[in-house]
Amino acid sequence: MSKLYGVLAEFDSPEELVEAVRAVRARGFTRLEACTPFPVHGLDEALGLARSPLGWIALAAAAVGVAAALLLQWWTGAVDYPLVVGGKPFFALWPSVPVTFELAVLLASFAVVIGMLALNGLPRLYHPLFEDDNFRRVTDDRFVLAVEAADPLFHANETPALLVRLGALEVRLLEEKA
Amino acid sequence: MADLAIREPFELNAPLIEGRRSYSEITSDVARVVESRPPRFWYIALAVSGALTLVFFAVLTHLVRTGIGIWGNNQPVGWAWDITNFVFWIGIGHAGTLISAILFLFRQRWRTSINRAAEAMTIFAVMCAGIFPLLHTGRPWRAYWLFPVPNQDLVLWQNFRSPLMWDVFAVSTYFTVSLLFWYVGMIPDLATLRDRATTRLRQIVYGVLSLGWRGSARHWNHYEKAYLILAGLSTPLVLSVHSIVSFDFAVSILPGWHATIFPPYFVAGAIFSGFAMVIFLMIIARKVYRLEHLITMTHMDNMCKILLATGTIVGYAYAVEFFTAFFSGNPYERYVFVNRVTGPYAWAVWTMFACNVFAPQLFWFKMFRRNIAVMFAVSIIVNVGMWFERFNIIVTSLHRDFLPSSWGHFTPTIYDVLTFAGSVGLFLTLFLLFLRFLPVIAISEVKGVVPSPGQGKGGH
Amino acid sequence: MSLVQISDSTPKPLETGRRYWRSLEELAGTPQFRRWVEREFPRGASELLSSSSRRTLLKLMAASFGLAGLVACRRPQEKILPLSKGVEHYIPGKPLYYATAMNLAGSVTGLVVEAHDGRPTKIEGNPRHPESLGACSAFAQASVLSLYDPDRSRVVLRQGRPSSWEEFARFAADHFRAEVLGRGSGLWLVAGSQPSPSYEAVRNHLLGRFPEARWVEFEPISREAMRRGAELAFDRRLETLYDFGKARLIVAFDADFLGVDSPGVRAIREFSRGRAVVSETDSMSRLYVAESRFSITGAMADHRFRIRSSEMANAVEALASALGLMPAHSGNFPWAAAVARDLAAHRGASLVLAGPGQPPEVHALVHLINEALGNFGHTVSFVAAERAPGEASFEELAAALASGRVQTLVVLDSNPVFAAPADFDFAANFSRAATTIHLGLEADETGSAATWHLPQAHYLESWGDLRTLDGTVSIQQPLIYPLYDGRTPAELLALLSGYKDQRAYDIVRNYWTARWPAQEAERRWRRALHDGLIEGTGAARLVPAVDRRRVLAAWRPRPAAGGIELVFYASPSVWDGRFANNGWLQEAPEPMTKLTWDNAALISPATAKKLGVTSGDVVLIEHEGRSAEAPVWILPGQTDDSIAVALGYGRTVCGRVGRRVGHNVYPLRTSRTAGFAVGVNVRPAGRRYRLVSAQDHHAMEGRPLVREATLRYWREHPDFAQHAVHVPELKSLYPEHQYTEGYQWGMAIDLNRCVGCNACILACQAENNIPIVGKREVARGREMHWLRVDRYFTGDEEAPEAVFQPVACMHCEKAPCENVCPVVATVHSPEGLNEMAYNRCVGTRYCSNNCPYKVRRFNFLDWHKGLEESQKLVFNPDVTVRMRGVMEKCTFCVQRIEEKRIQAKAEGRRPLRDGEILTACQQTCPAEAIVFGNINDPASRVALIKKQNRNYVMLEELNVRPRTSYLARIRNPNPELV
Amino acid sequence: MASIFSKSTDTYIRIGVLAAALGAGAAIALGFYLANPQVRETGYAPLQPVEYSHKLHAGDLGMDCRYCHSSVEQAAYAAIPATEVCMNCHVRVKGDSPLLQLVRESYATGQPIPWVKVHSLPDYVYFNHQAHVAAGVGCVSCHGRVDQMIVVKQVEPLSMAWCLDCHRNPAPKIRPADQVTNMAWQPDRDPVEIGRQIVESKGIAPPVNCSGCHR
Repeated sequence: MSKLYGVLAEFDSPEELVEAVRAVRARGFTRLEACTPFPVHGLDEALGLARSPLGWIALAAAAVGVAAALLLQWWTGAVDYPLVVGGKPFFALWPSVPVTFELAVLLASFAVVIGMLALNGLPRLYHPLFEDDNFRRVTDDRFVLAVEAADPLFHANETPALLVRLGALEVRLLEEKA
Repeated sequence: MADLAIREPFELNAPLIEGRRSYSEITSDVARVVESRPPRFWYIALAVSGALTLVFFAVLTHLVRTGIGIWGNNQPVGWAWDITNFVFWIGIGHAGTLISAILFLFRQRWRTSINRAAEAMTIFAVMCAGIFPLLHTGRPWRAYWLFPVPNQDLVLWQNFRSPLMWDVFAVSTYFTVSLLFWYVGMIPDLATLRDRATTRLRQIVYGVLSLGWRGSARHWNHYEKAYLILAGLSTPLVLSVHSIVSFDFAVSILPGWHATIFPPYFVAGAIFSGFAMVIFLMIIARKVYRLEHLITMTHMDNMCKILLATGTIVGYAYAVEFFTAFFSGNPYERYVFVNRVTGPYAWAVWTMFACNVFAPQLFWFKMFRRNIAVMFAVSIIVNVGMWFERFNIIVTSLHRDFLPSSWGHFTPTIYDVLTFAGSVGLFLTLFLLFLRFLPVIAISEVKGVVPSPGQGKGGH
Repeated sequence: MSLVQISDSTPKPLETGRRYWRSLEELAGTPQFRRWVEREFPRGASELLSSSSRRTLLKLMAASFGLAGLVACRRPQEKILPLSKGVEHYIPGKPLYYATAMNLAGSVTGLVVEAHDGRPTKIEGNPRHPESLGACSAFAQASVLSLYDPDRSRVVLRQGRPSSWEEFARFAADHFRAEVLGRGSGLWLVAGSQPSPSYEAVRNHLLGRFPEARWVEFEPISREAMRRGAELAFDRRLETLYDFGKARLIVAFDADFLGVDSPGVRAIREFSRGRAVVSETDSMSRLYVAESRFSITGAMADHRFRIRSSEMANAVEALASALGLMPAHSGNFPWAAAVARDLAAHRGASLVLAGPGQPPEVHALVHLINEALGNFGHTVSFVAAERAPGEASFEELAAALASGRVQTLVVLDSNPVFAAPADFDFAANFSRAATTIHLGLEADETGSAATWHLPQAHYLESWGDLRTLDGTVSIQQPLIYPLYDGRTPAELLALLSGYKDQRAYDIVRNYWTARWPAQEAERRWRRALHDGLIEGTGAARLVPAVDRRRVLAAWRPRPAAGGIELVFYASPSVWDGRFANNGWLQEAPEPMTKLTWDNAALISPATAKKLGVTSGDVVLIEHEGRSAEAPVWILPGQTDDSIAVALGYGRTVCGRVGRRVGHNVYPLRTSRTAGFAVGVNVRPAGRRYRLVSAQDHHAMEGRPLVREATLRYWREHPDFAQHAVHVPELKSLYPEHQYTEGYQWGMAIDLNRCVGCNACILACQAENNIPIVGKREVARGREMHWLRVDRYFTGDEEAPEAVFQPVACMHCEKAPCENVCPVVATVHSPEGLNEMAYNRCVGTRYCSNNCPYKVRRFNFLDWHKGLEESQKLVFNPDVTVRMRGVMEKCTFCVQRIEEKRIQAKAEGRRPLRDGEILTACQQTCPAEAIVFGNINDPASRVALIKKQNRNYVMLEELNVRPRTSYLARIRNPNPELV
Repeated sequence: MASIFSKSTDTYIRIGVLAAALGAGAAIALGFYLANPQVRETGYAPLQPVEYSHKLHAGDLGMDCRYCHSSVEQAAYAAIPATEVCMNCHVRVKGDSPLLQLVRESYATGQPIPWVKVHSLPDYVYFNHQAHVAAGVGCVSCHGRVDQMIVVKQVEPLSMAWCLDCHRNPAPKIRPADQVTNMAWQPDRDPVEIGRQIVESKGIAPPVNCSGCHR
């Protein structure tokens, strides 16, 4: 038993895809998915995607890194087992800079990568779109716009027709396995 | 088609990708490398480098069982080839991240054809490098004491004033971040390989590795942000790593080591050697896999220019080193530099000058920047020279320091040689495996810099 | 080192009046010992595999529970072997100290030996003993290693086949009878010089039984020429004694009296006291040295004249005539007049001496000079030297051997087959004697050629007594029961002669108690044992008159002989070859050349040029048809056309350490050329040989490391030492760590007193379990000595001056090594010690790289691999034995500091006294050049010394604040000659 | 053709990842537990060649530790007594007990009794009984209630961390000199207070630097 996922429209250039997206959204469609082989600039505005919050995540992680590093160096050197090393202070800022910096970068990097995957809901090995045989070309040279059946304005006949009018090379309805 | 060419500040009017290539052509050009049976050359190379790798691990086993004494290290030359190799490999490991990160930030689009391979090279070089600081210790089975893990018996911690501790953090951070950067960059291409895969196995492997990437705009949105931030983080990181490596020397009180110009000097040297290695590997890769149209003369030409620039900076650093030594009026400092050019290791210093300062000067001339044979030769010469630079800094400074009574001499043993040769083997082995199984060129990025079939709408 | 374990396994005393340990003898046999040894050095897994320990494992599992138990099984089971019966004075783990004495070629030093649980581990000088005054030589320090040498002979050999003392006793009883030997006309005995009353008594008893037997004293390096000289001058056999302390002016002709020409340490101590200066107003002695070989005495000289040994007689003659004792001389010695004037100005406080290598008439002339200068009774005195009844010369023995008149030849503690003068071809004739009996520490060249070889007891295993030149007698008491069933020479003679006492202990004890009133005997005996010398001994000092006529009559002027001369000298490492198997000594760098594991033909740069050779070229040296090869080493300061070669190397029948080390030049040394041979023929052999020097570079490169000045300059610039280098105002980025509380340890080394004798190096090696690495590793620069003595040449290459500088860890307050250690394995103690925690070290070697003094030593390989059990017994249990892969260095003998601190705590937490803690190097230093103490106590010796204006810090400009400082060297040249 | 992975794959993957994470955490925790000296070192109680009971001698008979371990106040080691010491009593007491066979043999032949070492420190550690007894550290602090042990057992980890606890804060382990060998010391006042007073009066300052114990 399978239900309808939506309609797929293939384009062969990024420009046409962007145009189509603009047009479809102008008609009030919201549940759209646009897939491209490389980042297409202008597409996110066309889809009205928000700016990615990754920057803030990285900043927070870096701050944690700095704090952790300084705490580690101060506590181990000056509190837990203070040892006189070359007559130097048990803790001083300058010699602590390198480790602090490195730890900040390390944590920030992890945060960014993990954050990116999380925001993208990856890893997700299964997706209805993968059911479509030709969808594979989206990582090669095809630019795909999918309008989900869940969209209130979706219509099994109208929508494909609309997409064809918008210059899609090919338009298919996509069934989703239950 | 000049009007379609992406105009670069670097190389003024030459298309980055030769001939008009459609997206699918680019895809198959790169994917072909992974999908088709490798050429005979690949098998021969792998056999050789694999053998060297086995030698490497054999020697390291002998080393751990018998002791550092199997090398030529002594008093006063406590560090010799071991740390020379470490700095050498770390240096190599700089071009990758530099190309991916710094050139990315500077919008140097020509990087797209070479950054993937360069990043791979970085990671493998850092792996080779990392082995040395661990195994140059007298008791490697205690090397875990170098990491701040709670120790219930001794309740002792580390000495964070020691540049060696800084190294531990810098190198491990650098390795991890480079790995992440590399992998993140590969996700879309892995998806491409997944989608082109014909066998079930490949489908599953690349499928899992690509984490279910489907190129949705939402993906790209976060992805590009992440990539940008990683580039932003890697840029200071790559500069910090070799600066910190240089602290190993600069922070000591040894004449010939205790120098404030070391950080920039080391970083320049690292980029220098890194690019030399990239050129070396790219020349082989593009030839073997016929990627000349993707890795074009323009790329090679640009890298030669970087080689020329960094090589000249390095030469300048040498000069400054000598100048400061004499200007300082410090007799010990002065002696070290007189000893470098006239002492028992003078031959090594002159080799270094010849290889690092003079050889790259050829690239003032376009004819040489476009001559594969010359590039190939120079890239090798430069790597030899950079190895000697580290050798000179380490050994010639150590072998004659403050008290003439304890001056000594270093002579390598067969094990020193085998250890180094072995590490080269490991490096090449890893790189060959990379060529075989992973997308050697950033497919999606290249597509971003070729003209779109959507005519007239003027790129993106 | 878990050898401390043995503490609980001390064996029971011997049932004699005096109790002492016999631990090894007792334990070695027992299975417990073997098992203990295995536990001691566990073979890892094998621990669990052996069925016995698997049972242990089960027991443990029963006894313990859960994980704890399981894990605990991995612990190798250690056994504790307590005594069966207690021993007086003995507390397990507490070292005991015994006074004894050591004899080296007739020169006797009183010692105090530290024993840990029955194992002698460390030798110190006996402060009460006139020849030691608390110090002792490198030879004495290293002798403890020879005790445990596994290559020592362990069994009686008959014709090279294992035999037993019982069998030999039967043979002796049968052989040493009047019926067999008659009046002993065919019986000859050769012995190394052993000045020992009780031994002589036994000897005389033997010679009494066999009146026609002949006694020969043989020492390859002996004072015989000096005795002959005295005979010539006084017509009596006398020993000459010098008092260097009283001498304000010393003229030495080829006399290395600070080095191998007086193997004791008194000369150095007295001389260095004469050199001691506190302030520039003090006066110090002056030393003139005329010599061919550049010796450490020459290095201490204020004026050094390079004169070939063969022309030394002319030099002495020139001095004599300058003093008006002889007709005016023609020879060219421009300095003679000035030196003569200087001497005349120091009547009674000067000292002229010649080396044992110089012929008798030179010594006679020197006596004449000293008498004329009124030195007799002040700096020079004499004691009678008796001959043994029926004493014969070695020459006579050789002749008798050659003519087959020797039936039975007994060799005691001597190796004539190796060292006999070449012109006697002794080795060839040795077997002509029907019966040859050899008693020695090793089955050496002589032992292996003899019919009987008998293992000798090491002096640390022996009862006996020893007499110094001045007649003071020490009791020699054993520290340990003979490891390999050795006997002393006295015991052997007693066995051969049927002396009333057969055991060394009875021989010596009865000899002395018989001389004391019965009721006094026990007390005086115990007193003698305790003090290390017998009160009331000491020969009368004689001041005879020189027979001037005889001396001058015997004198014949020598035309300056042309050609190249060859000078023989005792090796400061192996002496005459007897220490060849002692690794510590073999690896100790020769003071002037810094060569280790070798001897070499030392020649001057000019001579090298002339011969067209360079260091490492092998030359063939020929003289009177005899020849030997030796590698050349160019030593600046050598006299031109004079080659000096150390004796004692190139042993062929020797232990694993010393076999075929260096080159044997005895084949060139005849009875007439014992000191030097003139007109030798030298030519390159066309081969090269790897010589290894512990110091590759010999110039200071104009760096102010060793600072020196003439006495006059010092008086003009009292603070020259501090101003040798400009130290800018130094500011620290950080608040500086203050070392103001409690004890703050520091050291001062007086370069004006150090004579570079190596005693400190060996003392440090013995105290701190420092391994040897062998020639190959030294060549790679991996020697392990914590304390080294740097030797620099200054001035012109042909006639340089040399200075010595002992260098060990400086314990910098701002130690550069500490900052760079990633694992805090080297840090600072509150008392200013630069600590090295071996067990934390991972071995990055960064600390060594960053040490400006390069005093850190790294265990590149497992230097202790394959040590035999007996060799492990020499370890000092108070110091960790370092494993492969860790860094080590001087600790200021922290184990000694802690020992005294704990003692002070136990004694009601009293403060430590100044001078209570002595570092090993300081304690043994014959020159008293090293002072250690609490610099925080303004009254301490070290603090006072550091206030002197000669005090300076090496590499002060680095601002690392070393705790060790140096006192600048002062030379006192004769204004007339500069 | 259909998607490479079925819908359920993602669920499996998520579960797998979670499980791996938990597993790793558990492994690390276990590792730390096993590496803990308290766990690793204590409880060692080997059988001895002679079934000597400290409970009987030190506990029931109330003998002072120093009667046998006589060197504890003068030396680094609290030495195992010589056979002689056992025989002082056992010539009369239980002179013919089969349990004492080995002891009598040892006394007769002079061969040592091979006792098994219980409290064993690494070779590079220099613990000194004399110093600790002089300072007033009770035997019980390190050896536990030996007077209640039939077979002696190691009760403390004897690890560096454990040593440092006391060296940094000696007062709780310091007692009057005459109570050092008293296993069951129960002062009427707060023992820590007593300890603090002794620490002050004696000026006890245990070393926490390396060479205090490593030489």
